Amino acid sequence: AELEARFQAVIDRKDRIEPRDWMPDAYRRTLVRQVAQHAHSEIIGMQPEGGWIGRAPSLRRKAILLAKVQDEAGHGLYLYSAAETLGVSRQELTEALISGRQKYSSIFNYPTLSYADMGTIGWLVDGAAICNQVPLCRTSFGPYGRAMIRICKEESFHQRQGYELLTTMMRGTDEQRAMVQESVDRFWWPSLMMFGPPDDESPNTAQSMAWGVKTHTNDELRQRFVDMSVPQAKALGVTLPDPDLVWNEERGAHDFGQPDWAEFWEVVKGNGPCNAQRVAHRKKAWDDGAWVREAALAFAAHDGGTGGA
Amino acid sequence: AELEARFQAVIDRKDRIEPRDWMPDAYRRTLVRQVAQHAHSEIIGMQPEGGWIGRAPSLRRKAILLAKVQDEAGHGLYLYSAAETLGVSRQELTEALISGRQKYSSIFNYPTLSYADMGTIGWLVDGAAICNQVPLCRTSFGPYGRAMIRICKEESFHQRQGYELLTTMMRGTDEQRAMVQESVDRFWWPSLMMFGPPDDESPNTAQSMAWGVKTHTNDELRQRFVDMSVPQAKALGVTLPDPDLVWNEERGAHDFGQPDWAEFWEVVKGNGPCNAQRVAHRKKAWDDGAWVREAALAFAAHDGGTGGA
Amino acid sequence: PATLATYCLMLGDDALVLSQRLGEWCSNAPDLEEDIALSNIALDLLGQARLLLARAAAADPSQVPALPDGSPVPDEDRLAFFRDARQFRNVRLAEVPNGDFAQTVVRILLFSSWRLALLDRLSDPLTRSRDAVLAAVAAKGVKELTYHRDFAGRWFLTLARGTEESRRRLLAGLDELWPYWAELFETHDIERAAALAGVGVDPAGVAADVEAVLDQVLMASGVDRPVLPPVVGGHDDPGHHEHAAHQGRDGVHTEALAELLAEMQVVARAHPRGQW
Amino acid sequence: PATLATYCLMLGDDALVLSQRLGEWCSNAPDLEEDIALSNIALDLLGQARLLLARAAAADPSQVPALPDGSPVPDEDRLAFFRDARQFRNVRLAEVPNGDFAQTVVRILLFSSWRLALLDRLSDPLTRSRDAVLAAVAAKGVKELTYHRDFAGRWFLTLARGTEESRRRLLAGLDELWPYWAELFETHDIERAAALAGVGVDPAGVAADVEAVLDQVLMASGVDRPVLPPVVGGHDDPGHHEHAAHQGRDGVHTEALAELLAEMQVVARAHPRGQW
Repeated sequence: AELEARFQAVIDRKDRIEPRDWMPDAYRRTLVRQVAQHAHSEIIGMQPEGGWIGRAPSLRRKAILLAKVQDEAGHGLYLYSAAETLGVSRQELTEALISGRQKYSSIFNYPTLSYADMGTIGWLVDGAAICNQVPLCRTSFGPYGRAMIRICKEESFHQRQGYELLTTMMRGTDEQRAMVQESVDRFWWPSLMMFGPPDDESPNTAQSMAWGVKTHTNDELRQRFVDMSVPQAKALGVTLPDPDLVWNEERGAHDFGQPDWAEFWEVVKGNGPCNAQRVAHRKKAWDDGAWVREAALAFAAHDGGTGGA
Repeated sequence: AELEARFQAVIDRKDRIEPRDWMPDAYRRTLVRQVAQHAHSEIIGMQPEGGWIGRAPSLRRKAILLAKVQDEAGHGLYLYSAAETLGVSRQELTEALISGRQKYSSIFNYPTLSYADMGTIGWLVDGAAICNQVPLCRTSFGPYGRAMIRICKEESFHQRQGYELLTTMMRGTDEQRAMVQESVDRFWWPSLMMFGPPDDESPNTAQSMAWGVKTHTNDELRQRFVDMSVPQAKALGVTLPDPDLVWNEERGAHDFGQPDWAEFWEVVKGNGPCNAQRVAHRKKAWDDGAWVREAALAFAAHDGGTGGA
Repeated sequence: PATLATYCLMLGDDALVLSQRLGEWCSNAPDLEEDIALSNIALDLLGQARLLLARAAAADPSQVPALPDGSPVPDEDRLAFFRDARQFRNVRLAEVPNGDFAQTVVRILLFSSWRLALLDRLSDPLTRSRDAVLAAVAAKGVKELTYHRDFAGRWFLTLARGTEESRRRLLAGLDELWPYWAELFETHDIERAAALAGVGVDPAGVAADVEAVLDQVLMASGVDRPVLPPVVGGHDDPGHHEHAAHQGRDGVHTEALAELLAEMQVVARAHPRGQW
Repeated sequence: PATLATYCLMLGDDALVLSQRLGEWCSNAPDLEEDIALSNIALDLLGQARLLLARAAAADPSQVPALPDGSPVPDEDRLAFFRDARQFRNVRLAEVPNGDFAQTVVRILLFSSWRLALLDRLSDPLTRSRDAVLAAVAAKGVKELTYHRDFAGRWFLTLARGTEESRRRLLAGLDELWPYWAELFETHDIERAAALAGVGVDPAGVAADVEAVLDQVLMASGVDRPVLPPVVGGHDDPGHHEHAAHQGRDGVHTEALAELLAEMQVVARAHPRGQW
C-alpha cells in the first residue's frame, strides 16, 4: 500500500515511472499490452506501404517511401525495447502477434489500392496517429514516453511528406486528382476509427487516464483530428466524405458523422479486408527467418562473436 | 541372332517395331533416351512460353498461347506414354530430368525476353522441330512414330500461328518491328543448333539411322531448315543475322555460317543462360505437387476410385 | 444499354481475372493432367470473358477506354488492358492470389457452382436473358462450367479423403476463401437493375440453390461448412454506413488485383498503338 | 559525352536494379535489424542510381526517352521508368530474383566487393575520373559500399559458421550466383572507351584486387571458391562467335528483368504526364 501510494504520487506529479520502480501488476499488464500493440502496429504498418516501394512512380518518391517504411521498422525496434524493460521479449511479443493473441491498429487491415494511398496514409493515418501519440510523450512510463518523443518527431515528418505528395498529385492530371479523392474517400472513416470507440463504449479509458498512460479521451482526440483535417482538406482541394461535417460556431468545433462502429468491431475481431493477409505475411517473414536467427545465435555462442550484424 | 535378324528385317522393310516385339537392348536404351529427351523437351519447353501467358498483349493472343502451351503438355503426355511402353515410368523419367541425368532440347535454355519471342519460337523453333520430327513419323518404333504424327500436326499449326504473330507485329509500330528483328537475331543461331552438331561430330547418327530411329543426318536437316526459312524471313521483312548466308546456285541450296559450337556444348553441359532455372522450376512444380499425387493414390486405394481427375 | 454493359463487364471481369489466376498454374501443376485441366478451365473462362467484354462494348461504347487516334486495339482488349483496378467489376474471390492446389480446387468449386447457377438462369428458356447475345454466351458457358464444377468437386472429394496432409490443406484453402463467399450473393444496384430489366440475374436469387449444391459436396467429403464471417469494410460510399459486401462489384478490391493487372497489362500498355 | 552517358547508365542501372531487389525485402527480413539494414543498402544504391542517371541525362540528352509534350517527368525518372529491359545496361547479377537471406548476403558481398573497387578507382586522387561529377558520386559511394561489404562479409561468416542449415543455404546461394560473377569483369566496348577517355574504369583491371578480397572472406569462412563456369550464350551480335559474357551491359538480360521492370514501372507508365 505504501508502494502503491508512492507510485500514484509519481503519477500525480506527472513524473515518470522507470522500469526498476515498483508498479502495480495491472499497470504493468496494461502497459505491456499498449506498448506491444503499438510496436506491432508499426511493424504491421510496414506492409500496406511496403507493398508500393517496388511501384513508386518516381525515384524520389521511392527513396522517401523506403526511408519511411524503414523508420517504421525503427519505431518497432524502440517500442519492443521499451516493452522489454517490462520483462517481455521481442520473441514472445512477435509470437503473440502472429498467433493473434495481441492486436495492432485496425487501420492497417484496410488495403492500399493506389499510390495516392501513400499520401493519404501520411496525411490522415499518420496525422491521426500523431494526435494519439503526442500526449503519450508525457505518458507516465519513462521508456515508453521517451520512445514516443522520438517517434512523434519522425511521424510529423512523414505526415508532411504524405500531405506534400497529395499536394503534388493535385497539381497533376485529372486522373491523379481523382486518385487522391478516391483515396481520401476510402481512408477518412477508418482514420476516425483510429481513436477508438466513443467514450461511452471505451471501458478502459478511465483507469488508463488515472495511471497517466492515457491523457485524453477518444472523443476529445477525434474532435481535435477533425478540426485539424478540415482546413487541410480544403487547402488540398478534396472533399471529406461526410455529409454531416459542418462547422459549429457555438462549440467552436466541427460537428461530424460517426464512423460505422459495427464495421470497426468486425475489423477488430479479425474480419477486416486484410487481417488474415497481414498476419500471414508477418508469420511467413518470421518463420522464414528462423534459420537465420538460429544461425546468428549459434555463431555467437561458438565463435564468441556478437552475431552477424 | 535369329531374333536380331528378324528385328532388322522389320526395320529394313520400313515396318514398325511394337512394344511386345523383341528388340536389342541397345535399341531399347537408345529409344528410351530419345523419347524421354523429347518428352522432357515438351515439358521444359512450356516454361519459356508459359511465362508470357500472364502478359499476352491481347486476349486473342492469350488464348492462342495458353492453348499452345497446353498442347505441349499434351505432347509430353503422349511421349511419356510411348516411353512407358518401353518399360520406364513417368515418375522415373521425371526424376531423371530433375536430377539432370536426362537432357532436353538445349533451345529451351535460352531466355524469352519479349513478346516477339512467342512468334519467333513458333516460326523458327517449332519450324526446326518440325524438320527434325517429320521424318520421325516414319521412325521404326510404333508408339513413338504414332505420337509423332499427332505432334507434328499440332506443331505445324503452332508454327503458322507464330509466323502469323510476327507478320501482324511487322504491320504494327516501329517498336514492334524492332522487337521482331531483335528476337530473330537472338533465336536464329540457337535454332540452327537444334539439329545437333555437324555430322562429323555426331557419333550416334550412323547407328540411329541403321535402326531407322533417325532418317536424316543433322546437316541435311539443318540445310533443309535454312532453305525453308530464308524466303519466309524475306516475306516477313526481317534479316537473318548471318553475313555468310547466300544462295548457292550450283548446289541449289543456301550456303550459311556455322553456329558457335563451343557455346552449344557449354549449353549442353548445363551452362546456358537458363539451364539451372528451367530444371529448378520443374523440380519445384514436381516437389510441390507430391502431396497431391500422394492424395490421389491414397484416395484411389481406399475409396476404390480412379483418383481425382 | 449502360446497365447491360456494366452487367456484362461484371460477369466478364469475373471470368477474365480468374482465368488470369488459373493461367499462372501453367507449367506449375502437380502433374501433366492437372496442368492441362487448369489450362482448359482458364481457356474456357477467357473465352467467356472475351464474348462478355465485346458485348459490353457493343452495348455501351462510352465505357470503352479511349486510346490515341488510329489505335488498332480492339474493344475487348481496351477493356481488358486499359482499365485500372478501380474500374474492374469482378468479385474478389476471383482475384485472391493463388495458394496451393487445394486452394485452387476450392476456388474453382465455389466460383463455378455460383457462376453455373447464374449462367443457367441467363440461358434457361424460362428465365432467359432478354439480351439474345448474353443468353447465347451463357448457354455456351453452362456446359463449360459444368465440367469445371465436376473437376473441382472430384478433386475436393479426393483431397478431403486422400491423406491427412491433403485434408489439412483443403480445409485451410476453404477457410482462406470462405470470407469472400458471401460477396457472391450480394445484389449490386446494377445487378438489381439488370434483373428488373430482364437481362440479368439477381445473385441473391440463386443463393439457396448454390448453397444446396455446395452442401452436397461438403457432405460427401465429410467437411463442415466454415463458420467464418465475411470480410467487411473499406466501402467508400459517403455516409453509407451499412456493410457494403459487394465491394469488388463497386471496384474496391484487394491489394492483389492491382498487382495482377500490372503483369497482365504491361505489354499491351507499352504499345497503345500495337497490333498483335 | 555519349560514352560517358552510357557508362553512367551502366553503373546507375546496376545500382537501380539491385536497389529494387533489395527493396523487396522490406517487411520480409529475418528480423527488424536486417530489415533496416537491407533498406539502408537499398536506399544508398537508389541514391547512387539517381545521381548517375542524372549525370547520364546531362551528358547526353539524346539517351533520355521522349514523353508527350509538356510532360513534367524529370530525366532520372524517364530513364528509370520509360526504358524497356533491352535498354537496361546492368549486369545480370543485379537482377536475378531474390532467393533466401543467404542468397541476398552472397549477392551483396559479390556486388559490393566489385563495385567498391570500381568506385574506389573512379574517386581515388591517383586514378580519379576526369568527370568531376562522376568522381564525386563515386567518392560518396565508396563509404556506402564499404558498409555494404562489411554487412555482407559479417553475415557471410556468420552463416558459414552458424548452423549446418545456414551453411548449406549459403553455399547454395553462392553456387546460384557464381555463374554471373565472371560477367562483372568482362570489359564492354563502352567501358573500354570510357577508361581510355579517363572517365571510367576497365572492370578487368580490378579483377585481381576484388578476387583477393573475396578470397579472404571465403577463407575466413572456410568456404571453397565454386568451380562453376560462367553462364554462356544468347549473344545477338551477328557473326560474332566468341562467348559474349558481357550480356547485361549489352541489354541482353535474364527473363527476370522484364518482370522486375513490369512492377517497377507500372504506375509511372500509367501516368506519363503525372507529377509525383
